[in-house]
Amino acid sequence: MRTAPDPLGRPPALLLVPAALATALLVVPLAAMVAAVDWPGLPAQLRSEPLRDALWLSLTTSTAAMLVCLLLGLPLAWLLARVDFAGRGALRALVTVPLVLPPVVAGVALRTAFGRTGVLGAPLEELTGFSFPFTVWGVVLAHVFVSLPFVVIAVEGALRSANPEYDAAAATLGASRWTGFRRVTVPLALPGILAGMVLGWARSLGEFGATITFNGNYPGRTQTMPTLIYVTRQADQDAALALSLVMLVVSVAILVMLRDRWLVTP
Amino acid sequence: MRTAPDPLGRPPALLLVPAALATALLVVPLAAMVAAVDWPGLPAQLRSEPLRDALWLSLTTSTAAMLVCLLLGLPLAWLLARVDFAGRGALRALVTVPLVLPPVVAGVALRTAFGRTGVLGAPLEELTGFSFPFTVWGVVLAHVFVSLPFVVIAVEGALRSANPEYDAAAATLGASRWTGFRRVTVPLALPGILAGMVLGWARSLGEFGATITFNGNYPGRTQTMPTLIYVTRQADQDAALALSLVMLVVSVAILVMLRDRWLVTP
Amino acid sequence: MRLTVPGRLEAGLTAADGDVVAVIGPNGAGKSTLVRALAGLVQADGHARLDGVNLLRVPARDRHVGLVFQDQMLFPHLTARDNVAFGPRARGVPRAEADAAAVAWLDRLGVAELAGRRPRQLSGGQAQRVAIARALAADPRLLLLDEPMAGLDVGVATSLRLELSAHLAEFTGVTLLVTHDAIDALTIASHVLVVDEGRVAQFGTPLEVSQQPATDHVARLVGLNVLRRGDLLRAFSPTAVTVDVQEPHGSARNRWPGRVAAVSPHGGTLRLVVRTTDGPELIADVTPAAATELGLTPGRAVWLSVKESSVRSYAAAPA
Amino acid sequence: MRLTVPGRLEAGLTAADGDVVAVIGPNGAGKSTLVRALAGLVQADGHARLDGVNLLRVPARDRHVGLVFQDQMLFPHLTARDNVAFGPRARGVPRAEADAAAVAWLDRLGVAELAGRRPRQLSGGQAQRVAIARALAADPRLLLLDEPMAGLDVGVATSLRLELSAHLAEFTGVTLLVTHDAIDALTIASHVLVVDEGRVAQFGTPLEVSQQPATDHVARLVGLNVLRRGDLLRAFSPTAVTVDVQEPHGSARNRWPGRVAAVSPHGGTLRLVVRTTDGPELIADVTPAAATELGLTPGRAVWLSVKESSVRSYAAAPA
Repeated sequence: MRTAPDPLGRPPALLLVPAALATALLVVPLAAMVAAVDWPGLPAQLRSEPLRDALWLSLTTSTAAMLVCLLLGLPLAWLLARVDFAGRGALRALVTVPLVLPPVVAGVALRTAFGRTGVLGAPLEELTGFSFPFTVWGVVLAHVFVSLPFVVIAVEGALRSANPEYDAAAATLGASRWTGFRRVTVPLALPGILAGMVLGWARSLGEFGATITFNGNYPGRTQTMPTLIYVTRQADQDAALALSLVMLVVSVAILVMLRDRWLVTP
Repeated sequence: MRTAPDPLGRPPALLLVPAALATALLVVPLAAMVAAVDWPGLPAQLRSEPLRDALWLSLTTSTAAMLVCLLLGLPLAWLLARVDFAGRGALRALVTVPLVLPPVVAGVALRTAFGRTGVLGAPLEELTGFSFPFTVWGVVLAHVFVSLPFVVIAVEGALRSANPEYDAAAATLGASRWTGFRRVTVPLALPGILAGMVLGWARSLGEFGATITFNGNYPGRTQTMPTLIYVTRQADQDAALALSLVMLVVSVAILVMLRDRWLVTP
Repeated sequence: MRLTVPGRLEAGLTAADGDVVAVIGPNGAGKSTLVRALAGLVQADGHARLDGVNLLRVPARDRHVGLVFQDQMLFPHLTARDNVAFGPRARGVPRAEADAAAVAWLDRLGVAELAGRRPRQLSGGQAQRVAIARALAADPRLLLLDEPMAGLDVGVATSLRLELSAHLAEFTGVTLLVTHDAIDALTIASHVLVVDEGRVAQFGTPLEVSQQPATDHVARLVGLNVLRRGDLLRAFSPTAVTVDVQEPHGSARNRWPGRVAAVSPHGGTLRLVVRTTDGPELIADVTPAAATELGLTPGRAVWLSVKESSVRSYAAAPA
Repeated sequence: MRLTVPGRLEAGLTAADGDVVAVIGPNGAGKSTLVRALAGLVQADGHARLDGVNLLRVPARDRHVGLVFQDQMLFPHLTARDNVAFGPRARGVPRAEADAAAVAWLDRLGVAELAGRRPRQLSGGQAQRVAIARALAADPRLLLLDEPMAGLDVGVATSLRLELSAHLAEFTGVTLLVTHDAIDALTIASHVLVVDEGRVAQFGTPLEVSQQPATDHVARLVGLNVLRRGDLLRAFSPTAVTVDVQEPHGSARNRWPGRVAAVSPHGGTLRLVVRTTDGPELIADVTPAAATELGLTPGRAVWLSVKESSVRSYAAAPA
């Protein structure tokens, strides 16, 4: 059937031409970037200390952020998907604000709350001597703030697409809500939950605006891959291209992981 | 029914506590930011020339980018949703790469393609004297590159959720594919298409990494709102807060526009 | 028992241990709402007393009500055994014990050899057996079956009906069986509850309901014509109806002009559906010979008549 | 006409202008595939010649084939009039003219007063009328109806059946009517095509098919028992079946032991479904008195017998 002529007729040029343009616009820059990489010099670039520091920091903070997002986001997504309470719409609205908020604004907001003089940051520093900004923990906090809405919305979608009648069946069999959550709801939505986590991880990895606004740019402490690319883009184009290539490879790998949800034609 | 006790039993604290923490984490920074705004000084801040320039630039470039995304993205989304061809999965994969690509990397890729010495940029400047980087058009290009995948994926989802049997019905009645697209497919998916456009617009408006990497930061030409906030955050906190407040209001307005798709409990 | 789901259902009935109550009625009449209200999945007012406890005040998980869903709702990620063991385990029975009980129940339902399979590897009839085992394994005092035969092939439904009838006879609690099939209602049930437009239209033994149907829907299900005259319902069999192409001059006082709407074979006879000019649709059985002779094809104008002696009159049941 | 959809359907049939061919068969037999292949929505090999043109080589939009979908598929954003005018307008008819034609078609289907409504404001029967008007307004040479009565209330279906029968009689092209209802097949159609497992099991007039059904499915639809003996099919009516509780000693040579699977009222008689020990399920009609006397309840062991003189034998139709 795949190679047979389409039963509804050939797609018209009026649609094919813009579609081809759109594809070119998205593909050409990436192809140009891959072509511009200084391949012979690449191994040396990849061994450079700033790159390895930034990559390690990006991977660890993104993974930590993803785990926090799972721990906090899964219960919130469940609440939004499965419990009927007054103000559910309002809660979902609040949760989705950071989804459309510019990351730089998120950074400013985190600063007013958790900065040294922030509403929570000042008492926290007074009590414990610890403060978030300009630390690894600040990077994780920025990542969580930006990724959590993605994870919540994605996981809520996964939970919603699992039939709530299964929860009802569990209840008639004597299961408490916690048992139902653990033994029925989560296992049934597992693929969607995993996809949501991967999405959140990718969002954290690419995060630039909130991180740099909240944490600045200290090599080895808050300089993640995107920040490093931004800093080196002018001074050392070859280094910037090498770094970008690494990120592109990671992005493609993430897509491959998510292919069952996005790339397969239903 | 809304206020009645949940028939499946009370949600357990094991889920309620993390959900409350997640909500607090997302809400507190925004509330702190709104509280920290220098309200008496706000009118003066909002009248400042840099803010008005940046806001105007952000609004016009985002709107232009949205129109380009519609023009190019709708046909591509239609192709992915409605036409069965070999390589459809590969095409969707290519289109979604920029979706998970860090914006800074997108900026680097645009530079290698459309920069003054880029694969396309160099011949373009030679022929016409025009080049994208550091111009308003460069900002639009960066916005389109980053927003187009969002628009395509959202619109494809909208087209998919419209029953393709309607297209089949149009074909049996003698409609060409173009007629079917114009008179059946698009009208049926219109709410989803509009939502996709609003999403793309919001993505453009908040875009920071690709824009600043590709276009730098020239007031009145390439300094959009996020860039201005980033630049003023250290020097003039009150200005940064005022600018952030404007963006927050815009974000909330966008959410209100999209509420039928996200906020209403099905 | 009397319960009200605002805007959807108002129902009252009484049943003793061991009773099997069939719930019949048109789509949307409130059958499923009744079942879901008793299971605790839909809020209801009123009281539903079972062993002295008002079910409606107890959360779903503590009601000890077994519900067999229309589309089974077997947990797709668990094997048949784990599905059946889910109820006991949720109530704290240790794993090994729950598994043994599950296998025993699967064995009683004749599907022990499928214990290791997942729901997607089961046929419709097998899945329904597992679903019944799962409901019974949770040791319910009230068993609710929501159209358990719907969606099964005729042959499978028939053998399942046989088995179900045997299992329900052993079951000591009360059973409510929602069905759209007269066969279920009349062969398995000890009582029939007819629901229509969110109210109880009739409650009685299968014999009462099939001989004196109180609603058009039931009349159709059992193949009778039913007309209302004041407070009386008048039922007559389609075989008692005489069909003429001209106005009859006989003694029959019940006569209606109309048009043939449809003709279909019905056993050895032909069944006419006649839309009468005054309103009701009536069915009449005629011999193939008569049909040919009178030219009874759809659209034909006819007169129907029935002798008063063939009509059973009875009081309309109060709702 | 002969067409093949690889892996799903292989079918051949011939019909003349004005013929109405009913397509019946079990779910999944290939009925909808046949219709969709003819409409051009599914790729098919072979040829389907209509007015000398092989339809299968022509794209869907140029086939001039009218398709009435099972769930109507009226464009929800257009009014009834715009839905019906869609076909003419797609073929280049000016707006005013197309609108006038649409209203005329709606009028012929008796729903002209609904011209300004959108599909969601129409009842099931009204929507189906608009859908039929839309298909006819595109001036088809072949009209395909995919279960047009499915999902409608019985009363609505009956009156729609009457009207449809009248419209099809006026329609000059060939009609294919997919249905799962024996009434449609036997009252509206001039020919009946029985599809089973992706092949044509029988093709003949309604009378032929109802009297000598070639498949179990059709036998059930028309209410007959059908058994296969070698190349012969043997059909007998359920009224011809004698039921005993012991092995009969009479002259009847056709006898089967079995168990009652179900009992249901059927007109004035009771219909038993008996699962015989050797395999086939048979139906038998008995009087209520006999049923009571013999204790014919589900599970009862019985003997069925039928006299050879009551059995009609005929050659099994070649597929």
